Amino acid sequence: MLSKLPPECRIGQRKLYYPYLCRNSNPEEMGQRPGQVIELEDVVIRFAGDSGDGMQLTGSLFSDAAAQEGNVFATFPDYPAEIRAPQGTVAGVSGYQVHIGSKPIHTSGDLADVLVAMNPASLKSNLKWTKKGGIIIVDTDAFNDKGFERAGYAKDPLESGELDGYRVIRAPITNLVRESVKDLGVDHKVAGKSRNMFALGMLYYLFNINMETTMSFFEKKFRSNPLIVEANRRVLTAGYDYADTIEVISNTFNVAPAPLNTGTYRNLTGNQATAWGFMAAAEKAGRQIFLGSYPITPATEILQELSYHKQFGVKVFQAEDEIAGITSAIGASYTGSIAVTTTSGPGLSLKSEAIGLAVMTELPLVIVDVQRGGPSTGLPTKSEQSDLLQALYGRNGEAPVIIIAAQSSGDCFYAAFEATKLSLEHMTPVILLTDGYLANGSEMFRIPSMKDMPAIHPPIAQANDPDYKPYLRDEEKLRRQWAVPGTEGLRHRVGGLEKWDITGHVSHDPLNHQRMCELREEKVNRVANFIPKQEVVGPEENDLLVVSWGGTRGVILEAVQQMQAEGKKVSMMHLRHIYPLPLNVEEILGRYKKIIVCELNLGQLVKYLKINFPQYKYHQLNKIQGLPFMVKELVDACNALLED
Amino acid sequence: MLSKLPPECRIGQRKLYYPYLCRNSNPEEMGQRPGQVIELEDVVIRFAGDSGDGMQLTGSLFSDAAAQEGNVFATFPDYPAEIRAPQGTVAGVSGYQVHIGSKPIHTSGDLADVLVAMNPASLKSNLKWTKKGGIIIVDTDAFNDKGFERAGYAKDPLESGELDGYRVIRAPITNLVRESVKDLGVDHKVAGKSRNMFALGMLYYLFNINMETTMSFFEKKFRSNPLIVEANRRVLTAGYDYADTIEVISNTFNVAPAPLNTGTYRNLTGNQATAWGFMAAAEKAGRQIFLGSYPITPATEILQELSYHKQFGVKVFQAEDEIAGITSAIGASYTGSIAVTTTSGPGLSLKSEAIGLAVMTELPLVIVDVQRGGPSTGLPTKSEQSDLLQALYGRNGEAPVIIIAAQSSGDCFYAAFEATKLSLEHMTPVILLTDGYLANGSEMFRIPSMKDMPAIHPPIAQANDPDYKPYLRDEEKLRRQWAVPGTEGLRHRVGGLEKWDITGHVSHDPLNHQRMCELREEKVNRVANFIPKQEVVGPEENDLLVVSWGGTRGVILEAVQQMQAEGKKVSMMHLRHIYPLPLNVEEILGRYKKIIVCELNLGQLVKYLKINFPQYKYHQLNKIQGLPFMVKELVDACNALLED
Amino acid sequence: MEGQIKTQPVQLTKDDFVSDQMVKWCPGCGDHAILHSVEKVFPELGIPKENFVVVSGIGCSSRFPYYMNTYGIHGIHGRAAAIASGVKISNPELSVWMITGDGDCMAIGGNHFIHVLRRNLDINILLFNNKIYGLTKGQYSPTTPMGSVTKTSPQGTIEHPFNPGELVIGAQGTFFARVLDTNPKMMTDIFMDAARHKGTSLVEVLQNCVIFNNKVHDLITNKATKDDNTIILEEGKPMIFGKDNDKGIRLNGLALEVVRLGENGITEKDLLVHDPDHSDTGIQMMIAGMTPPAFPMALGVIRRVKQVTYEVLLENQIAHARETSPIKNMDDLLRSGNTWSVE
Amino acid sequence: MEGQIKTQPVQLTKDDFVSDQMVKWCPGCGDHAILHSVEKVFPELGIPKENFVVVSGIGCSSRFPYYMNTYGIHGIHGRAAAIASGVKISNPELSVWMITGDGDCMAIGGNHFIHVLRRNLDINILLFNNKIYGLTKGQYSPTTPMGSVTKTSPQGTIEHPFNPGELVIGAQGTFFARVLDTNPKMMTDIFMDAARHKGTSLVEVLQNCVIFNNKVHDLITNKATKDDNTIILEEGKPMIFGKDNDKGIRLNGLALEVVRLGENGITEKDLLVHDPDHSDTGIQMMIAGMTPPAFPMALGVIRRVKQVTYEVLLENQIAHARETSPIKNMDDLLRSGNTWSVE
Ligand SMILES: Cc1ncc(C[n+]2csc(CCOP(=O)(O)OP(=O)(O)O)c2C)c(N)n1
Ligand SMILES: Cc1ncc(C[n+]2csc(CCOP(=O)(O)OP(=O)(O)O)c2C)c(N)n1
Ligand code: SF4
Ligand code: SF4
Ligand SMILES: [Mg+2]
Ligand SMILES: [Mg+2]
Repeated sequence: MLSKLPPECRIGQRKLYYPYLCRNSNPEEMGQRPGQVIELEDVVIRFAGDSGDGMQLTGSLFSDAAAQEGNVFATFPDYPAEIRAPQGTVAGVSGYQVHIGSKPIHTSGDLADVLVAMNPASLKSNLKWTKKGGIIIVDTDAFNDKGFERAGYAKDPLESGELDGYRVIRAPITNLVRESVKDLGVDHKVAGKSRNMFALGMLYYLFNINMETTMSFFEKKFRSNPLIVEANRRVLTAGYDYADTIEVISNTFNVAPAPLNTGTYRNLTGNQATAWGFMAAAEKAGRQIFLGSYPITPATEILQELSYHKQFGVKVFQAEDEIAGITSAIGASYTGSIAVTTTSGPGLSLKSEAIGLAVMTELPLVIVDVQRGGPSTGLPTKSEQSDLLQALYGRNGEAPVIIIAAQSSGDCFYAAFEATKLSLEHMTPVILLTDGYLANGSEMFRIPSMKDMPAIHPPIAQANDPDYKPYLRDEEKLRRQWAVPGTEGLRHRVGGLEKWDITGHVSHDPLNHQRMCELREEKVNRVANFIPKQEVVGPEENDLLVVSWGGTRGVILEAVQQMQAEGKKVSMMHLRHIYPLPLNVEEILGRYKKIIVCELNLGQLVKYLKINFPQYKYHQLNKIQGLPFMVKELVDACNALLED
Repeated sequence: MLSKLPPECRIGQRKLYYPYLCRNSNPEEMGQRPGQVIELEDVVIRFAGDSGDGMQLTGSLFSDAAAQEGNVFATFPDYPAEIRAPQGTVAGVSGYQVHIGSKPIHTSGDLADVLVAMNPASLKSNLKWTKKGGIIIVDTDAFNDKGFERAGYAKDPLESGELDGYRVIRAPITNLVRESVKDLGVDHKVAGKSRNMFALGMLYYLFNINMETTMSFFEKKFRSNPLIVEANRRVLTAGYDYADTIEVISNTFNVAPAPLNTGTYRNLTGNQATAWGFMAAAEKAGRQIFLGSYPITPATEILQELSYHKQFGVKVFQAEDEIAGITSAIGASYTGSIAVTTTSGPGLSLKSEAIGLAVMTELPLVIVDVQRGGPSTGLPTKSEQSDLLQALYGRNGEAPVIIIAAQSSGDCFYAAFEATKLSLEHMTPVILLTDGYLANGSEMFRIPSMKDMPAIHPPIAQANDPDYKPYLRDEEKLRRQWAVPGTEGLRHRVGGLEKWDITGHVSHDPLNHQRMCELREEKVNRVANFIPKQEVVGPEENDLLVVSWGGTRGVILEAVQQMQAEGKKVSMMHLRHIYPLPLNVEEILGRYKKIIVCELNLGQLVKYLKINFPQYKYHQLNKIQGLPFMVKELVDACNALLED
Repeated sequence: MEGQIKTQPVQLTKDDFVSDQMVKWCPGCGDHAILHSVEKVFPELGIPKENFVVVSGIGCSSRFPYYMNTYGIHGIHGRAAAIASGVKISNPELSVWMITGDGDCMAIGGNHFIHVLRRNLDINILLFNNKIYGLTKGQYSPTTPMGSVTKTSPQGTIEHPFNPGELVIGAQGTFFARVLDTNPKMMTDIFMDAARHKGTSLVEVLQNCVIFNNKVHDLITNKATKDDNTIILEEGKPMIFGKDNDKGIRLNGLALEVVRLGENGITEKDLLVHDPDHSDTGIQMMIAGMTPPAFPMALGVIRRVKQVTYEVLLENQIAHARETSPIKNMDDLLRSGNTWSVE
Repeated sequence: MEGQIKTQPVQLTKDDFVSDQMVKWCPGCGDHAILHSVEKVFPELGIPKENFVVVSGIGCSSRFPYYMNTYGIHGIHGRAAAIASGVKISNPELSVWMITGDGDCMAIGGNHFIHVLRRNLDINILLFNNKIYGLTKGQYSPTTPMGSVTKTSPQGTIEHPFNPGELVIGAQGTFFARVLDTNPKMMTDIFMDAARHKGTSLVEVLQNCVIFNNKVHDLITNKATKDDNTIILEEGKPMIFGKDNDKGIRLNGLALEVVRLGENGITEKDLLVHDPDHSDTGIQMMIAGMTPPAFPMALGVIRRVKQVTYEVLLENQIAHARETSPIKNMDDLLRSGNTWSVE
């Protein structure tokens, strides 16, 4: 019953006191409630409705509210490929999954404990993502013949028996919403649009979550229209009360607050975190950001986010295509900006020629690839670890660049920061790989203090330096200096033709070419001296090492921890630095009897590992379905290997 | 003295009888000649002069003439990066190397036995490519102060002692040319332009080569201007006579006719051979060629060559850029043409997104990449094995395509033919890798008869086939059918979004995506059943296996044969089919104590071999200087390993 | 002549072209109306149904080929014009239709767009101009009016937009017309005109994106304002417009001017007479550039000039080469020029 | 104003801009003369020498940056306009010059070209139009006259070429001028005009490639024919030309016409008066399109209209955001909106 207490009485993890609508704080009010409150460690809720039903908003309001209760969370939206396919069809269903927990969680969850299905099509396309025995909340008003037909149901699924084994909560939501706002005089459309809030209210009741956060969201969001605020409040409350009244479920649930490190937290999607990471790096480096980019799913939000921050002097150039995006960034980099370009797989393909130019000119540049399902246009709204090999090798000639792969939505912030730092300090392009899952997903993000972020020192050449030579390198990092137009005494030309060592003039000299190819490679290799050592989760020697990279860390960690808890001899090595690899990776690999590499592709990291460490044998788990791994899949694969 | 006899008396390898200017057929005329004729197995001649001096032409006339003598040959031009840099400067030097032999030769040779240097700059930049002790022919009229200054010589190299150890033949060519044509009334410019023919005449004397081929070239080329024909004849003869007279070299040389397979031969550059290979495939398949291409060095000549053959219905679309080149080809492929696009490294980068579209639509398409020095614009006129990894992995998502690498200039014909055949018969894009060295180089090409070339049977769908389904596959090759617009009853749509198996509709289904990714890969893997088994030169088991791919075959073969002749336990495996690899490669690799992979890059094939066969240890020889291997470098590397 | 679309009497109906795929555009999207118009036009052209190819790039609009039961390619973003060029050159007998959006065509695809126009391949291009990137959810496009607030321009765009008509004319285009998604009759008429034009015909359809740019064309589509803000061009007719047909366009010196009939003695005779076939670009450029509220937006065929098409010239060259070349097959070619034999 | 090139009194000479690299163009190539003119213009602009950036793509012409002692980028093929945009946006105080060829700019680079024009960044573009791909040795380009025999068109090209001036105007360009590589005085004058124009200025230099397209501009450059085939435009002056200054251009109905002064009573008054600042595009479009022998080729500034530049608008938005946003640094941002604390 913990969450029923006024917040200030709860365990010491909350800062805010919620004055409004602490309606559950009076135990008396709960006198009629039949059931007990079941404590859960974590719960997965999936909101599903028509594209226009606002499921994304509903989901994120839920996770915000749960966070205020002290829960940790991770979320993932599941957009349809179409903007708004015909209403009521399966093609038009939009989903949003929220995982909340009382202990650290790392993914938005495998299957849902609770499915909210606003119409038959949502049920149809989401039932497979719902646990057998789970709760399904449906708006019965939408379960009519028209709805069945559009969804492709031959008969009413609520009656056909196919939901046997689930706990179905039927609510005539559409009508109840209309009822609840009828005396406000709002029109049908507004009422229809707040159906989701009714469902949300039901969930708040079901999970004993305080409604204050959501209420104050209404106030802010609809500031200019008090009527809408009131309508939403009423609908939310009506949902809550309805759930309280109907007694369909004999109990409610509580997810206890999680023991979190102290600090201030916020919700951040991966794309937002990426954008913010760049801005943090810019502040630390004291240089302006230039983003040259062209919209593409699922990377667009980075571009959008950065365009909202002109107060930091961020310059966003929405280019005519991906090539203009990256080449304008190269121009900006030459001119002294922190140059960034963002895209997804097909766009990375288009940028590949220009990445070579950045390699040859040895200018800093961060290329973000938010990976999605390929090949070609592929599955644009789905996630995949599709571009590791392209990032490594997708260019003409020998064109090495640093590669970093973010490992969670929140880590996108740190990965973008580090990518920028390495790029500036080593004078080389960096490819930052994230993916659609990280990008659209969100999680609790512990806010760092900028003073704790590392300093960034690009090698800016000084005006009139008599010793300045465009391609003269320092001994430690082999980087050249950055001489910015406008600086007196440093005029020089760069370009894509091979450069003479030191002078930077054009050179066709054979031995110079070999030397420069080797220098460019060695410069990137030496970055290994400036990145953290690789860490392992679990024992340093063991029967099985699970190897992974990028966005799959959360689920793999959950699976490994689950196996470890079961006493399985499993450790985990998750790679965040891809090229160069941390210096100790080779040695780590040698300490395990078996190695399994788990990837959401047909086996790209495993190829790279074979190139680097052919002495080891690698087992593989590859899934390429536009979906994340499920814990069970991972556990099954590992167990099979352990028993082998 | 063999070549001094009238051709019809010579060993039975010539078809033609040369009536004209058999001036050497009378032994009396040679009475005064002091020295003897030294028989050589092979000889390497390097012509070097200003970009405007016509060295390319001179070299190819020489090789044609030698071929008529029954020699085998291989040539390689060495263009400057600039069209015509300032006269007399090193930047403006253009070279052409010819290797002729009396036994099979496979390269244009390492160092030159004879250097023709038309001016000081040519000497300066080419001396390093000339064998110590070799012959150097110079036009002393061009060795003046102005010439030295432009070439950057502080003093006259002919006097400075730096040519000690070379056999220098000084000829006041400019003046002698003027003399020889003065009574013809041709102007200075024409005279200046035929200086190269004087040098050529000298070489014909030196190597006892009949001048007829060249004389009849004059007649054809300058048909409309008899004066020019006569001037060139005179100059050529003057050069011949001059060499005959000066007695600087106490002997002449002869390279005996080579024992060739019977047949008709011609000279073909690699780019020409590539173009012809496509046309041959088109004839066999009975379909028109569509080439969509954008000019780029060193691939442009394929585009040029194909645009000259409209009599075969070849459709050449010179596109606005590389992307339009390939996407127009995809449109043409959908429409039933044999679709080709040609480019070099930077252009392949630009095409990478569209290659994915061809993979997804499962349409036939041949992409030719004539590799050049990278990264970025790099060394555009130099050769490099720069793009193997890009060809394999340079695309978003899992996008497998067949990869074939031509192994000699003449093999470009067969490789283009085979690429087309596999592409059409397996309904998949193919990347054909050649390189600048093959492309510009030429060699004797034994003309095949079209009736001996294999048939090509693309899986054309039949009109009104009731069973037609866009993505239905056959069992053997897993290819889908090719339904061409204009055919009744087969209307269907293709595109870059993931396809439903069989129907080809758009699909976001998770399991279908995995299945389709696997099917596309398996389709390409099965091509291994339709390519020849890998061959090995030398013993089937041995101490050392030299592994190579693409354009380096010739020189590596020479090196290996030389070592084998010396009794070294060396075999050679040259890969022409890169993806899929022939089925027996793995087994072959296992039969050698040591393996060395020789590449003109920093190690791309070796990465690929580690991915495929991590069980073996690979030594490496990597050269990345815009230059081919030299036999000596290879032999040294192998010997070091053998002795290790 | 070689290299041209073959027509023949065929009896087709709209149903011959309706595909079995679910149309997934948003309810209310202007694309639906355009689709209906195209479905009406195809059966009227006298072209066998298997000779249509519909090509597109990527965008909401570019889903179009899936909704037409023809041969079709849903390409990659921006490349439809190049793909369509390959189709048309490959087989000039096909009727090739390209569907594209303002982003697909004028952002990433700008280069292929201007080149297909200057080459004048006989391709019909329908440009769905909703002045926004629909599929990626609402970023400004190269045709978005300056100052517009969109997802990527919180303070308003700072880019001067393209006017598709002006760009077409500047790129040597031979046919340009403009229609509204709200006027089905005019769409079908103009699509027919486009189909008949031998050369690249570009029809700009001002299309409403209800979700991300609703009412961007409101001034020229809503009943109250449209008549005063549009002018429907008719060949050979004076340029009159307005609710009461009382306004006209005339050339005053070097600039266009809106005048009121009857005022200051102005009569129909003073007005410009529309001539889409005029080979000079000047006036057509100005007509294409007319923008409300200062001028009415010109609708209908603005430019349509005759010029030989690329594919006809190419087929001619091929025919000529076939006739004149002594080389008839590969065996001939291989043995042509300098060869030598070993026996 | 923010976002603009800063000038200050600086004493520079040609020598300040001559680089130490060997100029490697062919002897006789028109590029040499253009280089000399640019070397003369830079010191005259009152801009500190370290504030020049010269950007190019790939092609013979694109080697230009190596021959100027300034900051410079020799980019990749076709992308100079995008690179230059990045430079200019990054630091609007720089004087940015882009050098490009007809292939670099209008073939592979066509898209960036039309976009930089419509955005109106203050960049000076010199387009070296030799109507051929020089560096790749003689294939036709998008400006090669139809029917030309080149390395890739043995039977003559079948593509209708772009007219750069028309494309510039169609793409919303604000400045277009045309000069000959044979007229150094006019080059320097016009380059100065281009530099002074705030916005994207495009100068088409008709340049001779002696090796692969020699004399393509012969009619308008050789002494015997040039006066009758060119007209030098002067602002505010009637359009007169011809060896004997006896011919002129007038507007006849909707088309231009060449007239002879004195014939049929025609006087200077009947002629068009050149007005590059006229905001309407029609006449400028027709002037840009004039082609010998029917018309003289127009030289000089054809269009020059004032319009705010992209970088000025951007700097204004940034200044406004800095002033008005309550968020002053990353710590503020990180703590903005919904947050919660654990203590
Ligand atoms: C190479 C590539 N870049 C970017 C995208 C993302 N993208 C898809 S459609 C689109 C723009 C669509 O706008 P428009 O062409 O106007 O079509 P609409 O959706 O408005 O009909 C973009 C940017 C992509 N699919 N591929
Ligand atoms: C991506 C790419 N494609 C093609 C080329 C080859 N290329 C270099 S310059 C050039 C055309 C040059 O023509 P133009 O721009 O007119 O310059 P010019 O040499 O005539 O001055 C081409 C096709 C290249 N370098 N890179
Ligand atoms: S997002 Fe806009 S353009 Fe796309 S389908 Fe919906 S309404 Fe139409
Ligand atoms: S090839 Fe032509 S354009 Fe290039 S440098 Fe030579 S003359 Fe100039
Ligand atoms: Mg649009
Ligand atoms: Mg050119």
